[in-house]
Amino acid sequence: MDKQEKIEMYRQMVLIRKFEDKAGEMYMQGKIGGFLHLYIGQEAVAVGFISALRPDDYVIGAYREHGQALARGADPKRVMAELFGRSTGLSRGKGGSMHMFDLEHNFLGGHGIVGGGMPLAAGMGLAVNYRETDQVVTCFFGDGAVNEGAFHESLNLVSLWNLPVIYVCENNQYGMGTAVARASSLPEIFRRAQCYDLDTESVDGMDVLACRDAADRAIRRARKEKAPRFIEAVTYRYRGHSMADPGTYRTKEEIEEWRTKDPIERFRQSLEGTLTAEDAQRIEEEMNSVIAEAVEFADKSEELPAEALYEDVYA
Amino acid sequence: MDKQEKIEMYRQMVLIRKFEDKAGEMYMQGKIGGFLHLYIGQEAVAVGFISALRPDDYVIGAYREHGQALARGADPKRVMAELFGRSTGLSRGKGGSMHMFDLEHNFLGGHGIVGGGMPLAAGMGLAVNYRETDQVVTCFFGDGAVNEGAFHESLNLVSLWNLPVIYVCENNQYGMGTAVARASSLPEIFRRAQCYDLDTESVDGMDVLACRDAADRAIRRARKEKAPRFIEAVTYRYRGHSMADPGTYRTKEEIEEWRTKDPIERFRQSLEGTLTAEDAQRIEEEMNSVIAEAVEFADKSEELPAEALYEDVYA
Amino acid sequence: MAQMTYRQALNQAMREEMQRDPDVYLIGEDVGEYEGAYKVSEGLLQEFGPKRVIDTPISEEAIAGAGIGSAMVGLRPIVEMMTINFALLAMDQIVNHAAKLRYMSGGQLKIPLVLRAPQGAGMQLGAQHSQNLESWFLHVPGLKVVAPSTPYDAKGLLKSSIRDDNPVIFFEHELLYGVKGEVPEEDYSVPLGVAEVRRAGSDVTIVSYLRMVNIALGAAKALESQGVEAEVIDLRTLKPMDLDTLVGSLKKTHRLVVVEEDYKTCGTGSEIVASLQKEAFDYLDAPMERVATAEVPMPYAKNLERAALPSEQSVIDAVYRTLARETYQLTRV
Amino acid sequence: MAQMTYRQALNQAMREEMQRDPDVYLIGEDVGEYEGAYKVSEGLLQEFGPKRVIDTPISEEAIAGAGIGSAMVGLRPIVEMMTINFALLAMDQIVNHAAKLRYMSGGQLKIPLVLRAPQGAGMQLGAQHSQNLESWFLHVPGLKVVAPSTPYDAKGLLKSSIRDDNPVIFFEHELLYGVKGEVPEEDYSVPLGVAEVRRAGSDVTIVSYLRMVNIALGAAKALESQGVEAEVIDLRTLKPMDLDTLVGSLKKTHRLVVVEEDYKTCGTGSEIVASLQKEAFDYLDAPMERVATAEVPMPYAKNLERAALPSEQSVIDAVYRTLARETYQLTRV
Ligand SMILES: Cc1ncc(C[n+]2csc(CCOP(=O)(O)OP(=O)(O)O)c2C)c(N)n1
Ligand SMILES: Cc1ncc(C[n+]2csc(CCOP(=O)(O)OP(=O)(O)O)c2C)c(N)n1
Ligand SMILES: [Mg+2]
Ligand SMILES: [Mg+2]
Repeated sequence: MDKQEKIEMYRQMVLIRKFEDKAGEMYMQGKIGGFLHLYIGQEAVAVGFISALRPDDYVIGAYREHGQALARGADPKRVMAELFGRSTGLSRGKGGSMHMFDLEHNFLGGHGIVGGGMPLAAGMGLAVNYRETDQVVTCFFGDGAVNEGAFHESLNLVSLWNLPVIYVCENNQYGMGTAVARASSLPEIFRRAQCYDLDTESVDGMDVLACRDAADRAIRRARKEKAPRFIEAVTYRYRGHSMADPGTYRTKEEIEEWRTKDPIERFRQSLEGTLTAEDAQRIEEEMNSVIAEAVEFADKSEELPAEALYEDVYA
Repeated sequence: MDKQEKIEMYRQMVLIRKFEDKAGEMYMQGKIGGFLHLYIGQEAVAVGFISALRPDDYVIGAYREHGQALARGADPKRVMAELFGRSTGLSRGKGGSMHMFDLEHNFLGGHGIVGGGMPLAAGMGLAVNYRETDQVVTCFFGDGAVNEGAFHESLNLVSLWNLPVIYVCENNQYGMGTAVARASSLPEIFRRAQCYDLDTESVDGMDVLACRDAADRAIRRARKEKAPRFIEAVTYRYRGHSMADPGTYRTKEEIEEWRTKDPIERFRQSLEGTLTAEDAQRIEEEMNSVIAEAVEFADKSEELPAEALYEDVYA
Repeated sequence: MAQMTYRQALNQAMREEMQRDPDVYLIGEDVGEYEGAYKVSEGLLQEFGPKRVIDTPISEEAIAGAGIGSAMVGLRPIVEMMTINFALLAMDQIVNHAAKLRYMSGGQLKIPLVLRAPQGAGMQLGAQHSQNLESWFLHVPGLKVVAPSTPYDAKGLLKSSIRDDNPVIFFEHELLYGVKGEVPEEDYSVPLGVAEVRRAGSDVTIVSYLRMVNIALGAAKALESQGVEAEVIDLRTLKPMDLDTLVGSLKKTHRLVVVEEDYKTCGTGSEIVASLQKEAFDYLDAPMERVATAEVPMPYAKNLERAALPSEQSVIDAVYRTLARETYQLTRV
Repeated sequence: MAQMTYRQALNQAMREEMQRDPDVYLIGEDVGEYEGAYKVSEGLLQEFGPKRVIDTPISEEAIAGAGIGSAMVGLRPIVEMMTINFALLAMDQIVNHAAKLRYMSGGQLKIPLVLRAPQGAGMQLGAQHSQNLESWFLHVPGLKVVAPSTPYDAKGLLKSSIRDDNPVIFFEHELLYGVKGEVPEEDYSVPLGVAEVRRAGSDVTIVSYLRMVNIALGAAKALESQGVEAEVIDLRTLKPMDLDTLVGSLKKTHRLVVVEEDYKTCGTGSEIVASLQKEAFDYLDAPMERVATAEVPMPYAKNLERAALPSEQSVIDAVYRTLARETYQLTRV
């Protein structure tokens, strides 16, 4: 990876962080409705994994997917407009926070059912092999999804059929208020994938280069050898599960402890020499204006007219 | 285990074999309708595992469950009457081959949805712990069920909550026409259960004493320590999946090969000295008349009257 | 009588039934430590401990199945589905098992289970989190279906549901949890299968349940000011359905509007209308009207979501359609 | 025209569409080597190979999901559910994903998927294997629902379904597979959403679909000998529904009976009756009747199963109920 690429990754992480901060703010102001699940703290995972992909690869996420959409190249303006429920949003305002889709960038959602995207990813992997291309599919989901039947059926399929699917479990320690050890019979999540005869590993999800490295390896295997892989990225969400979560199930100390491993700060430090303080400052400012523009764009965009209610049901 | 107990186990295996042979015959004569899944070849599993239980333990099976019901003490007359769809049947003729229930013997079905009984068994285990008794739950299902989401969710639950449930997978090599290796990413079925932090093992399902031994060990752990266990019993069904199955997906040689390991014949040989040829002959004859009586009973029994259609919907 | 919210009423019902009967327990995602996604189980873990208030992994099929299995051997589970949308992952357990086990066992088993779930739209949660599926459950013999609109009924019906020996699907509404109403201090229950006339009237019958009862009442009030007296009936239980009360009302009003938040096609209203056109054919002076949610996956955008849902105006319009008919006929005569 | 079975017609439709379009493939349990639990996919593995005829583990949720996922990126899967009863394990994928993805993505995605499944009772398969769930799918915006009764329609509608860019739930009936009928040699398709009048008549309209069309036709024949001329309409597609044809018929007959193998409560018939009482209020001379399966989990015993299912006699009785009404009114006048 060259210097420029690293700086670009850093830029993306800052973008996501700032985007999510602003989204939280807009939610409090009532500009955004529904559930809002912020990605703050987990930026290294989306950026590390997605930066390793080609444009023709497929990416699919769950409902905490703004960061993934942005890392995949979705226009922050349209992501914000989606949150505002506007016609210019990624999904015309019909999807909202949980259902961002950007086909132009092969970003296939945005899914609100825990584990629901996993079989879909298997299907995309099947399509890749069907068409005999060397694309790969990267599928993100949380530690909670590991206990759904869909997880099990999907892992068995991709292994049995040698589908080029990389399953990335973002283990952020909680599924809503339930700590991993209270939900999973084996608290080391990657071990839950060790009975399907596929590659598994655990990676530091607060370290973007570690994620990128894991992604590179997984992608190589998947592209060339059609080998699926399950990767646990150990990470943390700084905020509540959603904006409504009082977060009483975890301590301030725990949160503070994780904050000391902040993925952006850590990456910045590791980039010293490559990324000067001025560079960092400049990126900060750039991103501030990108976000400001996004909010302005969203705010100025029209809502869909009422008739549009009936559009997009059938092709 | 004393001599008498072993002879009783032998008796049960012969009973099951003869019962199933007769059921197949009755099906061909049109006395039995619906699907009929025979247990022939697998007798050692039901008898080995169920003989180790106490009357107050719970047993639950799938749709290939006649053998389990009989091993649990269900009256062959009522099992046959159920197949004949008569009011005297275990389930008043409303269940049929796939839905035998015998609450008197804590035999809790008889379930036609592949994997469907597994969460129910977890619930029974939960009830046992709730009531603070030392009962155990034994749950039978096939190798095909291993790929259902229900398998995964159930194994996680029983392990996480330390429920006294013994899951017995009867790996008879096929789920309908699909060989295990074509359905399971790991063909050694017991390994599919090794990511839930519970005891797993594989046992020779054609050897009734091996099954019994595995059951004894599992039950001891479950009763005293509330430890669940997953046991693969490697076995074979001699007949087709159901009476409708042409069975073209496997060779005659394969079937013959397995027949040389016949669980009844093998057990009889191992009992030489304990079980004389005359004993065996006597059991044979006894069982013939038990079956004949069962058929007669079933045949003579009444159907439910049409009004009974509306009974048993609500309590 | 005490004033309390729908949420508190539900909480009390569970608490009192758990106090009364040691076999009653609560199981579901985040029902314990988190006290429920909608805080309906507040304080229950503290009072009853983890044996009787059970937090689960995110495993809807196994949660439902474990509840059913425990009911097969005599416990009386209250299964909370975080929302009904996730019950789609548990349909096999609910429909193929809970509803059928008694029958398939020839009456040997009973399944005294309550599956509680909030449903409905109105909070911009998008298509996967805003469904109403009550008609699916009405379609399944062996189940009962309950859908209270007030705190009083929420408590009284939940108690009856818990005491019932059959699997009961108990619908709650996300937008009702905070609604207040009077609830007696003393123990009471509301029987399953009995509708309630919320407002008497002679010109038209408006039938509804759950949150839509409030829309219906709002519409009735507006209509009153325009000289139209609407009778508003709250079904409370959807299965078994109290058709008698509806027929009785129709005999008086000769006109009927069903208001449901579910989709119209094969919805609860379809059954009501289809039944009544038979049971009350001679009393009908106009086609019955159904007001329901637009037949689209629920959009996120606030304006579209609002447009999709039944409103007081859409109920009023429907009432006028039933009346216009009379006007028309009167003119013709 | 060739005589062939419903099974063969379905097989031909798949074969021809797979020949025509390399993106069409078949996936399901035992569809390949075993050639389908009901042998509908006979010879397809041999002709198209394991890439396009895919045997799966018993994993309904992932089977449906994999089909949907492949459709999201442009393939055109035919997903065979061994029977509709097992689709209960895939409801989340079908309803929360296939039906909603286009809408949630603001129209970016299309899901050209056909989910084929036999349904119905009559073979003593018991409660978990004898269900009819079509009304559940009618209830879901974003899906289409097809239910052919003849080999001709089976082939023509399956072709249209495969070519359609939306998720189509395609119901087959276990007892129809062996039924023969005429099927043209040349390529043809039957458009979705168009009902067919199977028999003209002026006294009463009998509406049906799938296997019950044969029961309706049998009843119509018996009625003819008694001087009653029944018009029998085969819906063929349930969603979108061809109400126009039904209204047209009602204008002539003024009486209607729906015959469905599903349960009555919130069934397909409830929607038909509820819609028609509005669309054709003035043409109705009698309450519409619904003939459906007894509202019990399907029993195994042959005599009980037979008693539970609609029969020609139960259709005839319903027709007479609609006519008795006329008699009564005529007497009164
Ligand atoms: C099938 C299903 N069950 C429950 C929910 C409600 N729910 C939404 S998010 C969530 C927790 C998921 O946790 P995890 O998978 O760890 O993802 P995270 O939120 O931590 O990113 C739950 C229970 C849901 N959306 N879907
Ligand atoms: C959920 C579900 N899917 C499919 C079926 C149809 N089916 C019945 S038995 C069977 C094979 C099951 O194989 P296995 O679990 O190995 O049990 P075995 O028949 O060998 O005893 C299948 C696919 C079913 N009954 N339930
Ligand atoms: Mg998490
Ligand atoms: Mg098997």
